[in-house]
Amino acid sequence: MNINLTINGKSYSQDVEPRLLLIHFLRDVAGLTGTHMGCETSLCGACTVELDGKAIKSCTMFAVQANGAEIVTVEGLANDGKLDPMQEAFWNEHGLQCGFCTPGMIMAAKQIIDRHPSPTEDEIRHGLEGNVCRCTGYQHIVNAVKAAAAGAGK
Amino acid sequence: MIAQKFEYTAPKSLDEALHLLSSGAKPLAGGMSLIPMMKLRLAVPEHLVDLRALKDLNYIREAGGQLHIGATASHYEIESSALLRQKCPLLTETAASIGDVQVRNMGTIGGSVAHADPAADYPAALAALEAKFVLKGAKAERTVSAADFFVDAFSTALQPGEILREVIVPIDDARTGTSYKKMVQPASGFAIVGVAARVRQNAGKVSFVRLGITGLSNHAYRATAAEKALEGKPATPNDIQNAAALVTQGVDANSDLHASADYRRHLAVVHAARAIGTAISRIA
Amino acid sequence: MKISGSYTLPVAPERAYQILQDPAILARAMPGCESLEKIGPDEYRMKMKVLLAALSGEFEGKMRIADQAPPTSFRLIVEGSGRIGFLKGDGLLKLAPAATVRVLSAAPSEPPETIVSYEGDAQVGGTMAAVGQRLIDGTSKMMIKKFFDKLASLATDQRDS
Amino acid sequence: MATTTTKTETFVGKRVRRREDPRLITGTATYVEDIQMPGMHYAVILRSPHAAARIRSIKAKQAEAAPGVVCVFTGKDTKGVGVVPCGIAMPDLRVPQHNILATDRVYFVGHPVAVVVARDRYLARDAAELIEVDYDILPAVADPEKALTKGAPAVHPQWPDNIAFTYHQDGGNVDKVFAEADVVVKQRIVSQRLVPMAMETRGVVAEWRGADRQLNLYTSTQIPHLVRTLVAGMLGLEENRTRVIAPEVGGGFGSKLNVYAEEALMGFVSMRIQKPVKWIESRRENFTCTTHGRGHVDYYEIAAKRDGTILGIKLKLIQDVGAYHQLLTPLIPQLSVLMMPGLYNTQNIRADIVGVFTNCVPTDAYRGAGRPEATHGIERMVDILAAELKMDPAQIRLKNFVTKDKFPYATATGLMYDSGDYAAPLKKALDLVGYVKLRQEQADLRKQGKYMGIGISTYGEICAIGPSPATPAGGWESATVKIEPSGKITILTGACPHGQGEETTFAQIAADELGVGLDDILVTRGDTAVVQYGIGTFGSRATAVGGTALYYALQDLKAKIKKFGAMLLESDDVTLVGGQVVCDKTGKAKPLREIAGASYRALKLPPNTEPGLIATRFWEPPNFTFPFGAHIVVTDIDSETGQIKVRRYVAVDDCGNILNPLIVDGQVHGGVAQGLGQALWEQAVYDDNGQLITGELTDYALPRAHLMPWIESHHTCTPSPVNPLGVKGVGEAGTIGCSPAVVNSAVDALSPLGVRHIDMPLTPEKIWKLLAKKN
Repeated sequence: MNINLTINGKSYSQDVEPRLLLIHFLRDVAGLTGTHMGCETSLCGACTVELDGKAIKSCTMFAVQANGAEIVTVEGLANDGKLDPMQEAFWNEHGLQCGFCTPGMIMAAKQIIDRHPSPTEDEIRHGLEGNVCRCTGYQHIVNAVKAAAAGAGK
Repeated sequence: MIAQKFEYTAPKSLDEALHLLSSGAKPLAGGMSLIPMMKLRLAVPEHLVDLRALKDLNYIREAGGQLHIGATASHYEIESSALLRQKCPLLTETAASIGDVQVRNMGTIGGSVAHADPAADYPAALAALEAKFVLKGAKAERTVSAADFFVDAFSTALQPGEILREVIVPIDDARTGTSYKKMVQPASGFAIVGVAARVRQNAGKVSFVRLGITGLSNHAYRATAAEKALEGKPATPNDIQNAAALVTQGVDANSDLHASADYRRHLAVVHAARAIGTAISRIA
Repeated sequence: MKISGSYTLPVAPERAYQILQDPAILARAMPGCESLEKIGPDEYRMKMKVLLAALSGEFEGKMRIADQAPPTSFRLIVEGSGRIGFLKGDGLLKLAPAATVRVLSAAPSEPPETIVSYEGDAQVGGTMAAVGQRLIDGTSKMMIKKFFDKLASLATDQRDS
Repeated sequence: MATTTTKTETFVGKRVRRREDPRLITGTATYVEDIQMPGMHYAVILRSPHAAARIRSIKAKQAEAAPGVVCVFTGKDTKGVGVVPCGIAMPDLRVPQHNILATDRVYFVGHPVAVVVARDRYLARDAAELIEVDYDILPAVADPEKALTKGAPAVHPQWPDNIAFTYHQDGGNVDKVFAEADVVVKQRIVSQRLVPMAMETRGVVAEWRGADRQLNLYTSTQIPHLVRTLVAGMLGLEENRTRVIAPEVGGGFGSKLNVYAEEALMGFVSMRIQKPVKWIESRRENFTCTTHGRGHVDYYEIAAKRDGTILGIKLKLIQDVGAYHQLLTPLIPQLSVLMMPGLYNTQNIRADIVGVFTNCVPTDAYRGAGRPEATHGIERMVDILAAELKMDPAQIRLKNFVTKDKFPYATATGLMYDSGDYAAPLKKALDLVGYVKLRQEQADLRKQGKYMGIGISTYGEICAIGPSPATPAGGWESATVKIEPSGKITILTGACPHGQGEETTFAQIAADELGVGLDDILVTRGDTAVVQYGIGTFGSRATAVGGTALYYALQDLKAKIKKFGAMLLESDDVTLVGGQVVCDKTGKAKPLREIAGASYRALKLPPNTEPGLIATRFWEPPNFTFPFGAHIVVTDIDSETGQIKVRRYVAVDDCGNILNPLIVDGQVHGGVAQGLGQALWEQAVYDDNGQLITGELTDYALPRAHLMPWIESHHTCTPSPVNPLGVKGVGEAGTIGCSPAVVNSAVDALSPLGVRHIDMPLTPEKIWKLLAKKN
């Protein structure tokens, strides 16, 4: 089935079989390997991308369902070399260690400050409920989201 | 992590969808329950009809003194709906407790209700709201009450080929206090138990109470014995405790790794008392 | 996993015992049973297609009846495996005429009933066991209830026809 | 523009943001699954759904004929490949033959039976379902204590008693002190089996280049060089023609400190099909066939005087081994015995380990690896003893600590604690948490029937593995430093960091030693064709041992740089400072860039000096290091549901000198999170038939952002004399200190009910049952 979707501003038109997962479209068809898969029961969040402005799990969606959608992945955040404020905040606050959950974590973090411009710590932590990190214990990630929110506030 | 092959159709109209469903295709909405089962090959549907393609199934509006919610309204749309926050806060509070941000962005009320997972959150609220479900088949449309809709684990009143088109809930004005209290299963986020309460008071006495329970048994149910025990009472802590103690009466509680049947029953009583107390505290 | 419970069948114990061992009736009572073919004394090859919401699993296996003590008890051993996992059940079924229980309440000429109490152990493996933990107790109770409900209706049809 | 910035700013000790992050926050890092190669094939492994069974037959015809399928291999085909190695030698250690694919029997759910190779991952998955395996199901045993009972099913028929190994250690005169003791307390303590759950599951890409008889093996591992040596041996390849590359590794925590069947299997497949092949472990596979952690049942006895003086400790340790030994399985419980006395000054110990086979996936190292279990045991026992003697848990610890003046301190288990001031972190933690005020609040709350707990844990750990005689494959670490002709610096470390930040901390060390900027330095690791032989990253060793190898290599280079500088400045009195060699007399200076160019151009050379600026060191540590610290946890218990809320978490860790406080904070937070996971949520549960019923994230509860307390992380600093950096290592401190503090806190909260011990995880239902017993 032919589908058309825009990823990080670039449009793709591709014939795919219905069972192809969106994450496999991103990784294998579009070659954007920044989005990672960490489980099979949609509970780890490493595969989070933005679809039409909403943070969704790209491992729990078939590419055909995304036909006509506007997708942003971690590779689409920086523009011409300048990092997105959330990327910069993760870097400054040591919000990552092994980096495997980081792309999904950053996309979920951006959704938090989209919906809560100056989030409380509780709002940040509940916004990250769907994203597992095994290395950081989340504390520096919370600091990063706070810093990004404060930075965006300037 | 790879599903079996299947056919996919994004229908242009509800009729086209219903036609396909009547010949054996299965509905796909948010996919939050179905797709993980397909990836594990626990579910192997041959043909999926994507109801999210039908934009006209996604609405939240007030009409005829009631609130109408289209089947493909997402949990987030419900959670963040100004109309519902004002006129059906129980539903928005329940929606906000489902899964996580990503699941709430995609999961739909129609999908969740039709899937009827014994530990899903919505059924408790919809039972307490005495919601009506509009079921549409290729030929006819009928309305079923929440009590009749939830039959057993993953079993509802839906007939093959029928879809849930709309959920109708009453308007709760400020005189009705509502609350949803849930004991969260720490791994999957499902409800070990979930209790939804709606309460009104008149001259210091409870004039109206509805209690919906999920997670305890195979399907959500109204705790009518507990409701009767509280009606007409001043709702002292003792009254609330006595009523809450009846929410598990005659119910065969399930047990699993995360909670034995006894503990689940205990949790149902605790969360019922808490839901009633909070609901009363929210009565304007 | 322990399984236990009881169910009242609207027939006398002898009849209940007979129905509970009649492959034709069992095939129709077991939810999703597609075929029950006798392959030996009290041993049947079984094909089942379990349908539960979106979940669907084909199972192939055996069912065996043992330790028969008509009309009071027998053991039912079920083994099935399929794509989504395997299950093994080993249960002891005891039948007691309900009438003896009711004799004290002196209800006149009640139709005879049998209380079937079952107790046993079920093992589940494969994908179902790994990710379905929270659903096994609830769904197995539902399947057993469906089995007995269908059995009860088949039993009454038999009696009335 | 290739210039070497000369300045005197220093980096060691500063919160420098990491140099690894740019590729990770832009999603441009390459993990194994991201590797793409022309002609790539995909492997899907069919695994046993049964915990114990004989394989009567495997029918693969249908699968072989399926679309896209190139071939299917089973145990018959891989007979020629060597067994999965166990690196531990012990008297009468029973090592079952661990073939890379099952041959006649399967021993645990997830045991690999066949591998399907296809051109497309989806088609490989479809074909795997077409393989029919006829299993003759056998009785299984999953509980180690049940496996030891008479008549329990034999996991391996040749050893009906299911005993894998035994280990005994005696120190001092245990019988005497136990006989004379005023009080002896006993307790059975479980450190339950855990799933390490690294976010990146395992994965292998194998690329056989037949013409050169060379194998490139990309694998998510913590020990590339050891994998290379051992997998080359398994496949019968020359070690120098085998190249192992650990690309970006998405976390390991000990679960990738191993050599796995799939690493050799993919090599075998690529050699057979003469094409690259990729296998990526699913999460379900990660749960059932990547090593688990812990799995202890410990019977502790502690003898003491009335005044709380600890006289002796006895421990009977039952280790759940699983179906096979992986690389270090039998060593892990021995680490628990080595650390059995904890920080306490008793020389009388007796330990007996019984390693038990079960029909489960093997256990092996998992963050802390033996030391969390030891600390959990001793710290729980000290609390039980304190309760028995009605002593304050802080006081009984202060009374029994090895005192500051006794270092280096020889322990009864044969270790030499390097340096310590054990009272310091405890006193600091007591002060920070406001201990006295908390006890008062607790008393008030108890009057209102509320349950609040204060739990203390003072841990010590054996780290920075270590003197080679005490390790299975060498405990040294290597480092090479190259100054390129342009003056830029390349560091090749034998360690294999995968999140710990050594690309930053090593750059900090080199920048300070050579007086250059961080941007002048590149740290490389993980590729055995690029980096000299190394041991790897585990046991909190990379900075303490790998950093020291780097430090000494830098000293060699500095000496050579000064020689070239002296030659160019025509003066013998020179000093290297701020990235240049300065003549003491004239003040004239030569920047490193010029010196490097000269050393390679070699128009002139200092006496008996070779051209080039490169130094390699293999540093053998004279001893382990022994970090220590104190964690205090305040909990409130919901008496209606039994849920435990961690209200405060204070950690005071002493890991010696700290090179990067930002990175150390991250290690403490991550370690504490995994400690909380064990204490409150996580457990790998096998049912009686060996089915892993916590088989995915649906039932295996992990620490998540909204459940974590705020961690107040502080330090004391007792440098280690073992290495010139004074570093002790911190990677596992959080995990080791955390779980006993949490359980001590919960038991303290419930002590009015007479509760003496609760086994982890402290699920709400467990606590509810204790509360329900009261009324």
